[in-house]
Amino acid sequence: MAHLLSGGLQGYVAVALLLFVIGLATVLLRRTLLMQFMGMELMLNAANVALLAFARWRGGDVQGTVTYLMIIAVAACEAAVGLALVIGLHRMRGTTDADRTASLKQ
Amino acid sequence: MTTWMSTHLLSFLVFSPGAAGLALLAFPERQARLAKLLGLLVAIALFGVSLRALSLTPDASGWLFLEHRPWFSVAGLPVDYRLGLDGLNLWLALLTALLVPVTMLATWSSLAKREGTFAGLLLLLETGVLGALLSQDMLFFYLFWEGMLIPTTFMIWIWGGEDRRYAGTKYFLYLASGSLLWLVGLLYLAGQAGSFSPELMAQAAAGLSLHAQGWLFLAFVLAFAIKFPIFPVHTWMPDAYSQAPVAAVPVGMLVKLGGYGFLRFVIPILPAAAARHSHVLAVLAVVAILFGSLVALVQRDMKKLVAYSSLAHMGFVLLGLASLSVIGVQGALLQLVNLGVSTTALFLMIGMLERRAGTTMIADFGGVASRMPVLTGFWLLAAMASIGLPLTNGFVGEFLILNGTFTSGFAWGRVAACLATLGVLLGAAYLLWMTKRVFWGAENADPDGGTAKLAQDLTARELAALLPLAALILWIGVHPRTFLAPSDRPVAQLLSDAQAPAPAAPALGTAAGSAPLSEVHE
Amino acid sequence: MFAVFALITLLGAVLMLLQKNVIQAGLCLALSFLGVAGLFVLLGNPVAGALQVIVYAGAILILVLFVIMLLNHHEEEPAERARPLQRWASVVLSALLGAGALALVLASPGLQALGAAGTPVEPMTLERVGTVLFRDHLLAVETVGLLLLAAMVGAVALVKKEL
Amino acid sequence: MMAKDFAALWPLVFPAVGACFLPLASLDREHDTAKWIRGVLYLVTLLALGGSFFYLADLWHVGGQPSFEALRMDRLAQFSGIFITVAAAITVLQAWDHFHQEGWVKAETLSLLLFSVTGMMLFTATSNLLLMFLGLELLSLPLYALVGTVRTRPEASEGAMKYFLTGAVASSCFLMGTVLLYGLTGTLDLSRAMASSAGSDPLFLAGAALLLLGFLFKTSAVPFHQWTPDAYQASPHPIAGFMSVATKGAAFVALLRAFPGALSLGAAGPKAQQAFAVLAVLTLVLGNLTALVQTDAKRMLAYSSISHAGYLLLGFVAGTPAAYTGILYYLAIYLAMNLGAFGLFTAYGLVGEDTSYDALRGLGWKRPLLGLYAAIFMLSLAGIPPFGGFFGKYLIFKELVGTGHTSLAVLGVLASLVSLAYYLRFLVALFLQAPTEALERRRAEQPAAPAALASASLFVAAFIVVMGGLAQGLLIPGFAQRAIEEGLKLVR
Amino acid sequence: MHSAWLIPVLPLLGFLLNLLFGKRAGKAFVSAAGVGSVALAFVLSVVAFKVMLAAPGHRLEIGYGEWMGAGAFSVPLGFVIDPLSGLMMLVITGIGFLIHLYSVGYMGEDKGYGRYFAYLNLFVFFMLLLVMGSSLPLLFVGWEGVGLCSYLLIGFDYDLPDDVPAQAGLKAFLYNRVGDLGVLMGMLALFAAFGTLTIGDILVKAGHLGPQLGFGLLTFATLMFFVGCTGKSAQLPLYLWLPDAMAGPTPVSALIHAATMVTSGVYLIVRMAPLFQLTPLTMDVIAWVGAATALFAATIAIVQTDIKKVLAYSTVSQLGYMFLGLGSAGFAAGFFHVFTHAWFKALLFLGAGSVIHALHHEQDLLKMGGLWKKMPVTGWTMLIATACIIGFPGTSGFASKDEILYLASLKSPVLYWMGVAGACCTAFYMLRLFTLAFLGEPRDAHAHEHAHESPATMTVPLVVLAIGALGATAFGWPAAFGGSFRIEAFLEPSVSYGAAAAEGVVRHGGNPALMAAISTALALGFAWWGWSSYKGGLALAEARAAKWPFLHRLLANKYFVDEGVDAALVRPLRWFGNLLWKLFDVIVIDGIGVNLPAALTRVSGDFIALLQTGRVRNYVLTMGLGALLLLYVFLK
Repeated sequence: MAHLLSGGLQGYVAVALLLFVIGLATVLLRRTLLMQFMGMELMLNAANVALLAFARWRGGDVQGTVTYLMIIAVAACEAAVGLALVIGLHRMRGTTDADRTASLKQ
Repeated sequence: MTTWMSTHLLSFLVFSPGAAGLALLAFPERQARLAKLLGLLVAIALFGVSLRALSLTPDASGWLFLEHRPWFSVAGLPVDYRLGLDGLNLWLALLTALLVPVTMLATWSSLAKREGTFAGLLLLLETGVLGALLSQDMLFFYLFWEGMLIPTTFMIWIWGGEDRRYAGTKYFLYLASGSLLWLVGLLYLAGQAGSFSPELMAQAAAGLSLHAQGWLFLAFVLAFAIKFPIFPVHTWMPDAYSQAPVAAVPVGMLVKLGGYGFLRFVIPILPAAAARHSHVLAVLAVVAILFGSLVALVQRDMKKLVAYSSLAHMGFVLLGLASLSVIGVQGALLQLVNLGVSTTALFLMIGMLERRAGTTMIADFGGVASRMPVLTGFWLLAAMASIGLPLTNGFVGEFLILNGTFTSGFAWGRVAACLATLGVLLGAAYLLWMTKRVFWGAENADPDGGTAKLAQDLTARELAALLPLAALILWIGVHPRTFLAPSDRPVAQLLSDAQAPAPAAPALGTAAGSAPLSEVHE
Repeated sequence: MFAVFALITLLGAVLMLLQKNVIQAGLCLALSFLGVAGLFVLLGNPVAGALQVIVYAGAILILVLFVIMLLNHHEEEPAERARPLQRWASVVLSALLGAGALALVLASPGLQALGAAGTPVEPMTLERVGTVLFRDHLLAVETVGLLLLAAMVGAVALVKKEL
Repeated sequence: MMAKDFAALWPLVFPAVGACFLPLASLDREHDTAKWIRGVLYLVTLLALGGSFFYLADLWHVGGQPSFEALRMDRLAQFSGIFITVAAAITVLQAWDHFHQEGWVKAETLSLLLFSVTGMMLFTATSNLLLMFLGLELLSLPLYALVGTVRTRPEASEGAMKYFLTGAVASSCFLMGTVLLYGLTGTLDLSRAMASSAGSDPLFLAGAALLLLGFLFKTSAVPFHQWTPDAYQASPHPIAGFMSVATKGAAFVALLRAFPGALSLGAAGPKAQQAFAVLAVLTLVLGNLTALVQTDAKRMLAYSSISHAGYLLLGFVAGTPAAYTGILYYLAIYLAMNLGAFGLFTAYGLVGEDTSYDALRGLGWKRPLLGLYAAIFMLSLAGIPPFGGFFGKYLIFKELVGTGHTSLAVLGVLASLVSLAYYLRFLVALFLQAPTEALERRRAEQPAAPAALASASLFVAAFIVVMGGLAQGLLIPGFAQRAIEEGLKLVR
Repeated sequence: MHSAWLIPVLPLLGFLLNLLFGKRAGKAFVSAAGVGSVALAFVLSVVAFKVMLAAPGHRLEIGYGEWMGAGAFSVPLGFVIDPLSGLMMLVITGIGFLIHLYSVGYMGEDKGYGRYFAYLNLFVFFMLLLVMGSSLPLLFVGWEGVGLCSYLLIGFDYDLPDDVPAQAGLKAFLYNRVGDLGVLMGMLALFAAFGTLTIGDILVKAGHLGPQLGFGLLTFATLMFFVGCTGKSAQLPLYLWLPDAMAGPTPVSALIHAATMVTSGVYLIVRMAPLFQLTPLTMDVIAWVGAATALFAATIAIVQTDIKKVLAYSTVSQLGYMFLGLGSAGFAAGFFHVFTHAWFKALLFLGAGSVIHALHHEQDLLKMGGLWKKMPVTGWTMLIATACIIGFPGTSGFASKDEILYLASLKSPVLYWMGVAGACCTAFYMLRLFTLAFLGEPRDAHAHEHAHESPATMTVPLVVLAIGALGATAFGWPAAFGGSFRIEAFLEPSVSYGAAAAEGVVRHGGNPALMAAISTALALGFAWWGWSSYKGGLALAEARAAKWPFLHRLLANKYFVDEGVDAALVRPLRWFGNLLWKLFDVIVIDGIGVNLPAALTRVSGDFIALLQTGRVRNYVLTMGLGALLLLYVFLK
């Protein structure tokens, strides 16, 4: 357990995975769409942490950073579309509570 | 044209009705009469063409006509385009071609709506039935086998009675359930054989364990038993028949495929299993005969009554097939033709009554004979055929079946035959009792009842529809050899290939005077 | 140092998860992002660290907060119904996944081998990134361009008032 | 670089360029765009798709192309390219009518569609994980927007939101999987990653599982399916059809590239196959049973599209080249029949959310030809011969039985029996149930707008379905099988 | 004699003509076609008979190729004319012709005139097929065909409001059908035993066998054949249909239900005589059933009031005698009784018909009386017939019945005494009938006033039949009374065809004269009693009925057999059918087997649909669980 905290690769990956799980938990536990949205951002970020950690231990692989660049672009795109959706939904329904937008079911 | 026809006769017969049918489906409702007329002309013309089959002579392997070419092949499993006409399906195919125009004529004015669609669906059905009858490749067969459910279901749906939605859907699901499970067995066997040709499948099946053969047999029989239908998987039938007065006839057109398929495919492909399990089939057959007859006895609706009667008749067919004897199988094959003729005639006539009276409940009628003497005459003939009176078709079939069963050499043969004869008695009971209640007696006094609405006897068109059937009833009854001769060799061949147990030799007096006494004490 | 930034990252994330107020949650998220940026720097990748601060903490979060302000919903709406099943199932699932993740990390021989063989590397520079980016990943760059445009068109299609 | 080196890229360029320029058309335009402009927009879209299609069709005669970076225009990619462009073209035809009926004709819609098409092609034409991820995003993001594009419909944004949220979680998982694979193998190329020695590392396997999740989400396999009915119901009919066909198709082709093509190399292959078996069972059971009880026809089609994913997954369980051929063939037929089925709503002029069975009552007789198409599509979806749908199931079941998965095959046929019940339900509504008086009045008051292009598209679809039943010789060995053999380099 | 096919085909032609044109063409056409075809058939039959007599072995076999067949089974289409079938042909066409002629008068007013003759002609056709057919299936064609005609003719007045004829027709057909099943099973057994169904071949093959003991195929076959006979020839327990069959027109009763069809059972057994002789068990059964029927039916006839019903029970009873004779190995005797019975019973029926015709379809004996003066011809001929049937010495009935009783006495004294008891009853009820109808005071003045002698077309047949009834003795007269039983020798070629050694019938011992004397004396005594009981009207009879009410009710209600059958068979069957349908078919198979799985599928669908809650968090949770599942599969 101790070497998880010593700044080795395993530590980074562990942090990344935990961050991923916390993001997922946010999506699962919070009703507010914006919160869930933030949870998703966390999940993407978790991937970034793992990615750059691996890249570091792969001899400073530049591919990692390049991929990272792509990922933040994707994150931005998702943010744009996601926020637009939240705004649209709020306009239509007057709520940003995910549990209240459940008219399509079964 | 003639040269093309002389090499593609079967393709033409199978596919041209479907093409015409599709075209008719696209006719708008306001031109229904035209569509109907065109449909009739096409059907008659096709029947005419189909008669060419009578002039064919069998080749060395028994085919009257064979079209065979590869169709497609995936992963080493070829599917062939293979249509073949031989003695087994000759009469069934001709009968199918005949029944289509007959049905059209008989229902000429009884459809309240969408007459063109009916003609179209009927022609599509003809493609399905003929295709299934003539296919000699299992997958190719399966296409028609399953595909013919489509037009039939629509017929039940569109022209059915109160419960038509339930009946139609039930019909489709019921029949599909059997054939879908069969498909799995078929694919398994095809995988073993590397082909869908029955011959190769038979070879492959022979190499399988008895256990595996038993499962395959179950899968095969289930599909055919449902189509037959055989007790206890028959419950689609009363609904389908009674909900679809007009469409009952087309339904009748395709039930013969159950027996035919069993004969054509199950016996040759799985002969060992068929012989091993024949007693099960025989029990089912006898139960079907007795059950169908007893239930028919208490029906209040003519259509249901005839429906259950056909269950009993199908029991005879199965009994004949299960006997695996030449006599029994020949009888079964003839009985399939008979059903197509006499049960169809009965249904057609019930339809004619229904068109006039708007009901098919027995209690609504009484004394029909005084209003419609001609119809009554035809009815009596068809009823007698259905009962199995000699000189009608029913007798020959039933007698051969009973004979084949009795002498089949199976331990159950004699008991089954004797029990089955009870069906002959009950058949007379329910059908003539119904005849009495519907046709004899004083006219039903109820002004809203059925009899009061029977204004007119048969029309010329209805007559034209019934006459060929009546002629066939008598022809088969008087001169059955016409219909038995083509299948003599194929059936014998099929059963000897299948290595069915040899029928019991006559117990007494074969060798003149030398029969020992002990043989008699059985 | 790693432990500190890791702690900041995870703590920020957990805090965000637990916040009632959306704005505060956003700020906690920013904290977490900053922790991630710190981790990147520790990994010898200042480029990524800078980008993390600029793009994530800067652009994306600001966008989120902006939307929050726009919608004027700072507090979570009251729940229609308590959904204990959803809650506890989620908690259990997350716990399982989290524990599983740690177990996986510890149990993975590949990871161990890779971590052990790690050699110190020189810090990442923008030049290297740029070179590789435009030499080997042209298609990806173009695709990301398309993606951005698509997102823009999509966002506009979804919310533009006078469309 | 020679022009030839771009050969692999060209199919993507057509839709991408179209997508980029289309939005310009509606900038600064008033609400009512002139009809000719609308026409030009649709024409341009069709041209973009057509250009790609014909280029691909041309390439098909040549064979595999040299890669452009990690973009591989091999036969499998060509297959999926053709598949996607045809689906999109049919969608565009239906969209013309549908959006006119809805009164919501926008250039953005077409642009988003083309972006999505580009993304799908990219997704299926590479084994580079980064490009795959980008392709996945490029196909998903426009779709999120497309689902909610008709903003006047009250449920549009809800469906879009649900799709987005679940989709984003799924692509995060995909990404995490990608990163883990990269981390443990040092390469972003899937084939090489799979072949590497780290193949049995638990973390690697976890990464593979997460990656698989990303694919399965797009194929809407149970339990990653729950967005499907909601998103389909919320979206405009043609878009729902497009999503059900093209997205699923692209996901399956990508899965083919990933799994038999690459994953089978390592320890993850058998595991994946087990997972496929479990998920296929779940998908078949849940998809069909839920579809059975739907009261809304469009929702029923959504669940049916879930269940079709189950059949396709069965093909992966069988795992032979013939089964993969079957999957591709199934997809090709599925394209026609499902787009046809969804197109019926457009052709019948149903607008808004009212797609219940009751809204369909009696429509089968209004226009007999459409009724005929409907019957063809539904029966083909149910796998009734002689339509193409049967042969798709045939090819897959045959391999299942041949590889000893008889019980799965039995489950499959039972599932298709259940499916028959609900497809017949659709036909019952069309042909058997008389419309209620209220419905008659409403139809009289608001006569359905003519939908000539949609009807034409239905004809094309019906033609493909019927031909799929009669001309397998063309489709199976000539098209699907070559794509598998020469694309995946699998010899039989 | 290749043109023998004309004999059956002529009536068939008549049938077709009358069926197709009977309605539009006039009465003359119908009569010509109907009567003429039978007359021609009769002429041809006579010719055929003569040719047969000239032929070696008195046997003509005419073949027309194969009728039906499959595999080893083949049935030729062929006719056999030998003494047995030749005589039957003569009876059928001869008496048939007379009855056709009689019908011209009797049915003259009926609206279904053409239909009537069509049916009648068809009957003759089938009956001829029955007797001429060279193989059992062909015989069976006729066997069932006559049943059909019987059905059609009994229900001839199908539109009567009370349904009686239709019901009676149905009943007749069904009871016959039970018997037909017997024949069918018998044929199956014979084919299994011999591999052929051609009668000649069977008999030849059987001829090589000794008497069979135990219950083998042969016994089964012959027993089944006898079951067929009980149906067709109205023996216990299948006799029930025949009294009801009187609902048909009277000439039909005469032809079908007295003279010809009902005797086909006897014909069958005589035809297969060598086979039956091999199976002693069957012979015993036949004898006992015959004797029981003879007695049983005779007792019922005593109290019947419908003139035709009396005759019907009388027919049943007489048929019983025939079987008694057959069972006692007196094939010729049994058949001779067929022959004599054909004459006098036809005569009785036609006479009764004449009475009924005169009284405007009044059939109740209690309303008749005093017709002797008004209808002399009918009266005299009826008297002759009555004398015949009660076995008045010197009549044909005496000759045939007493031969049977003699043979029975050789088999068992009990059989003999049963026969005698039946004969006594016969004498009683016949005199009762005659007295009530012709003697005494008219009991219905109105009807009596309008009564008149029938037209010539009706009386001529009566006279001819009366002559025949008396003259039939020419064919056989008991040796004990100085005659010779010529018919026995005449039938010998048929009865013992194929038998290796003509073992003949045991007819030695006993005292034939004494036997005849006892039975005749007793019968005459009862005849006198019958006459004396009714000569003064009904008072005496009513007093007796009052004295023994139970017995009277038992007899008047025919021992409640109909009711018993209804309660024990018909209703349970219907109940069982309903049970099978409603419980088994609808609930068990369709409900539990079909609809329940469907419903369960649907319910589980409903349940699963609840998982789709519409809340997106829930969807993600499901995905999370799915991820867990995937991870489990990959990592396990």
